[in-house]
Amino acid sequence: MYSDKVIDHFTNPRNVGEIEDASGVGEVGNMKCGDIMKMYLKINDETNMIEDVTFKTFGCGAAIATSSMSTEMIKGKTINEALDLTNRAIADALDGLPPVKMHCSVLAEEALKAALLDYQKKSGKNLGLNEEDFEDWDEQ
Amino acid sequence: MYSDKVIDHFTNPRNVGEIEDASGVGEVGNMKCGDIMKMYLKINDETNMIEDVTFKTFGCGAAIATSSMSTEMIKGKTINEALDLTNRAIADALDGLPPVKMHCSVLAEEALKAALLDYQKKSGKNLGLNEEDFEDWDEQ
Amino acid sequence: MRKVYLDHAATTPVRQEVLDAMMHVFKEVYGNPSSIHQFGRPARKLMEEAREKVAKAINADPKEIVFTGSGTEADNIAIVGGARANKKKGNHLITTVVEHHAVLDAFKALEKEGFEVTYLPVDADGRISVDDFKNALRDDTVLVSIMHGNNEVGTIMPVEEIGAICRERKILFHTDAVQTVGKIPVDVKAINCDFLALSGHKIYGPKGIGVLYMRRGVRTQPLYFGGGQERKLRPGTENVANIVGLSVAIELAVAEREQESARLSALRDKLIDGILGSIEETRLNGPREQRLPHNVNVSIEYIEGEALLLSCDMKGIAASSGSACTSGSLDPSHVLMAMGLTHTTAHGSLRLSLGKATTEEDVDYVIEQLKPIADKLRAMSPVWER
Amino acid sequence: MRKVYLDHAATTPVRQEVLDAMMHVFKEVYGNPSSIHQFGRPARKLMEEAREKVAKAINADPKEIVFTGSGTEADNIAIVGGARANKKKGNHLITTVVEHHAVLDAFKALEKEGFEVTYLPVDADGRISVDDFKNALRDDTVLVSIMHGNNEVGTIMPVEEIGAICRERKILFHTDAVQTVGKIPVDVKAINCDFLALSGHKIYGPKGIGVLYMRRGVRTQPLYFGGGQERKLRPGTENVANIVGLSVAIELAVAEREQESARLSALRDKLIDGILGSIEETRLNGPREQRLPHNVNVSIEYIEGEALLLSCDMKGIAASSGSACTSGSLDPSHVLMAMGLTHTTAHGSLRLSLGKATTEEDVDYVIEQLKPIADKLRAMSPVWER
Ligand SMILES: Cc1ncc(COP(=O)(O)O)c(C=O)c1O
Ligand SMILES: Cc1ncc(COP(=O)(O)O)c(C=O)c1O
Ligand code: FES
Ligand code: FES
Repeated sequence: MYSDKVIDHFTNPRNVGEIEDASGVGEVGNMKCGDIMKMYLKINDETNMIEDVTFKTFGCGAAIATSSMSTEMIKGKTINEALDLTNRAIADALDGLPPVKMHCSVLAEEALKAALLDYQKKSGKNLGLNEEDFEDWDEQ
Repeated sequence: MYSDKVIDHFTNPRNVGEIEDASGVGEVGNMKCGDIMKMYLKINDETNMIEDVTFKTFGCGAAIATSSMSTEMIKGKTINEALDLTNRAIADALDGLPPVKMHCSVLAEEALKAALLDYQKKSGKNLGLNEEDFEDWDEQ
Repeated sequence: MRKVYLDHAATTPVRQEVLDAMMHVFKEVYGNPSSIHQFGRPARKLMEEAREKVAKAINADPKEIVFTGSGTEADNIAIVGGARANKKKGNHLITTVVEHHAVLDAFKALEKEGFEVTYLPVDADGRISVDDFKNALRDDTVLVSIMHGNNEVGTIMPVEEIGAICRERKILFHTDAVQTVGKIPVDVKAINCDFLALSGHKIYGPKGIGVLYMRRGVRTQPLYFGGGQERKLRPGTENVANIVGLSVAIELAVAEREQESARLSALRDKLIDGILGSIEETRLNGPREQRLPHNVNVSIEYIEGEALLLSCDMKGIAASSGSACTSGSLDPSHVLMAMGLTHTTAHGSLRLSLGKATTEEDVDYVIEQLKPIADKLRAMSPVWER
Repeated sequence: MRKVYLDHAATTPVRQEVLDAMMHVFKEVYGNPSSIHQFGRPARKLMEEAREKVAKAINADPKEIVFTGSGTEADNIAIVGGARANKKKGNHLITTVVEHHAVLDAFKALEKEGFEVTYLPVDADGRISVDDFKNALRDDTVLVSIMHGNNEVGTIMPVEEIGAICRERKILFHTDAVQTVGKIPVDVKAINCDFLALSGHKIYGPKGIGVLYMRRGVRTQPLYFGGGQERKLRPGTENVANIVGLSVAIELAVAEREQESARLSALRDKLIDGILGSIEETRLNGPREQRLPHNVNVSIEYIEGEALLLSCDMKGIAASSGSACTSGSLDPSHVLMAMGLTHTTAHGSLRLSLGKATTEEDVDYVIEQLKPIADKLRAMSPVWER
């Protein structure tokens, strides 16, 4: 059912945990299945570089693997690069997900955007993120 | 499905054939399945003894076996004894018939009664048989 | 005594390759295909491979294959489910008088629900006419079911022509290919059908498994309800062993078809000629041309079918008189009656259906044995005047 | 790595005795049971012997046994067929919220046809109350279906009491005994049921075969149509191999029941105590008493079920989270939700179902492995605050 990469990221998830003094924290719930993901970002205010990122996920194998993969994909990247990350790109990086599990990858994309929104609020920078977009997502 | 006795009478039917100068001939059709049985009786007018009996049957294994068995059961018997023969007795003598095949044994009883009716007509004796009864049977 | 099984149209033995594949499932892959663990995943995988094999065998897409519990079930989901699901589009259905009971009785049930059904007549060979079909079409015709090949008399129906007309008029077309797969080409695209029914046990696969082909985009309804298996059309834990068995059976049947059908056709013709040549007042039921390669059906006049069967059985010859399913019933075959046979002639019919194990010696043996059987029964028959 | 199959409630491997009996059918008795010749008669005979065995196992008469293609089918013929056939007598039906989908979805379909259905609630242990049932009864109640034992949480229902009330009021009573046969006594006379459903693959028999017990004189309707097999309730060529296989399976299951159930109950309790004792914030779903001997169902809070299953699978432990049939779906188990669990707790449920092959070492192994799995997943969980 799951690709070897999914199984690998599920079995050995990268970047699990919390960041005490995170620059931004995002928590999203997946309305479709009741699962929850929380993402912590440590951002260099000067360079806009994501220096550290961690996650915590209550969710299925696909949710955990996409959480793990997404942190790998944005670590060391700039905020702009992170904003371009889509759930499809995460799924592709995992060699795909079963169709019924595609929605799980949305969790990772959403958590990241929520964390960046939190950073936007805290830092006062304008990243072009909109609170309302998230409320919409929540009801998807 | 069939008892050994049915198979025996089907494989080696007794008294197959016609009697040229029969005292009575009965032919009945089984409305339920379209099968036909013809019975020939040779009756001693003095003693009322059935001296010979033969049959011809177009019908299933049960029809052939009951035809054969019924001729055995009445050969050498009196008309009165023959009148008492029921299809159930024939079936019993064959160690039973499958329920869906019970109606086939009626063919033998009917053919016998029809032959006796024919004898009643030809001989002028009153055996107490009624033409109308047979018409009823036909529609059973 | 020689044993000659000539009832392959009723059912076939399971071939060794199929049995081996099934044993593998029974022993090694016993998980529930819906389970996500290591016992369930291989079961799912085998099932999906089986689906691909079946799809390939009839030129379909794996997504168009639904595994059912029998050919009967496949026919019913197509016809009863198809008619109910498309009721809004129209109320008129068309089939033939010579269908298998799995089809006929489905239509009878739909009639009780208020559908109108036209039963197309057949000619003396058991074939419908395309003109009759065209005349039967109405604006509110929603579903047509015409069998590919007849199980009793082997008549092959003009399904490609019917299919093309239905497709053009956007009418659902189902065909029952239970008797034809592995015997003549069965290609859902060439037939232009929306549904097609198959059964495992007619092609040396197991009993209790069928296939419904369902063209992409076509709608039907389940007839019973439960888990989500087979897209909810056939709920219940999947019979993985039988699914795999059927897939092996159909793959082999299609691969061997051309050669085996040529062999069977030759034996069939020899058997027909042998019987007609040796027993007087005997007729062939069904056509000489466009006939399924494994089917012989003759009426030996003045003899009743069951007596004939029993007598054959005593000589080791297993045959059938009309459809196996109806042999418990007393009515003469509805197929033979529809072809215009008299009650008596229909009663005296004998179906000899050939198969993989049938040899030329078997055919010779049957020809040799049948004549004395006929003589003996005729000597007993009040309608035989000779 | 050790492999521990603890998903026996989803399906069981076919036991050797069953396989042997089936192989005999496949190899020697391949005729169609409806055929009257020497290949058909032994098949018919085996089938009727199988019917006797099944009847004996549940204290019924052979005439009351109908072979179906699955447990799902048996449930549907009883419920959908039973309700439709007795529609004239009334329009109200009663079942429970915790039935298997084969039952629940049948009732949903009947609702669409205009029947009114009362779904009885359950208590925290998953059990209905007889008082609730009595209150739900109406003058126009025609059919009641209450499962004998629950497949997810192992709750045994008070079916004898329900049965007695239904019998007195001449209401049809069906019970789904798919999970209970071979585990607790299943006696149709003691239960006072009119219908009862069984399935082969839960008792070390083959998949794709079920049994409908139907009390003499009770009326139902077929859901699909065709030949006259199984009194027209389940048309289609009979699956002789599976019928024989099921009969051997049920005979052995009933013979071994007492001893095996005692063994399983002890292992079950050890497993429950072991898990609850080693992992904090874990709850048992379903009752401690009146629980099926093979069922363990726990919720490990703050963990999601699929992640738990996958982790178990990586340690060789095959389990399930809710019903196997629903594991493709995303909704948490309807049974656990009905018992009052929160969405999150229901999501973290794990069903471990024991069987013939389960040993004490297996149980020890699971207890040992589960704690680190729970720790690891909780460490990853945003809802676990420790
Ligand atoms: C309680 C219950 N009823 C019905 C079924 C359906 O049985 P089957 O898979 O044979 O259709 C199952 C198992 O899947 C079950 O556990
Ligand atoms: C033409 C045809 N259709 C349908 C069926 C029914 O198939 P099954 O026995 O698998 O239900 C049969 C055979 O019995 C058949 O010959
Ligand atoms: S995140 Fe809920 S099913 Fe994957
Ligand atoms: S006489 Fe017609 S079936 Fe027996």
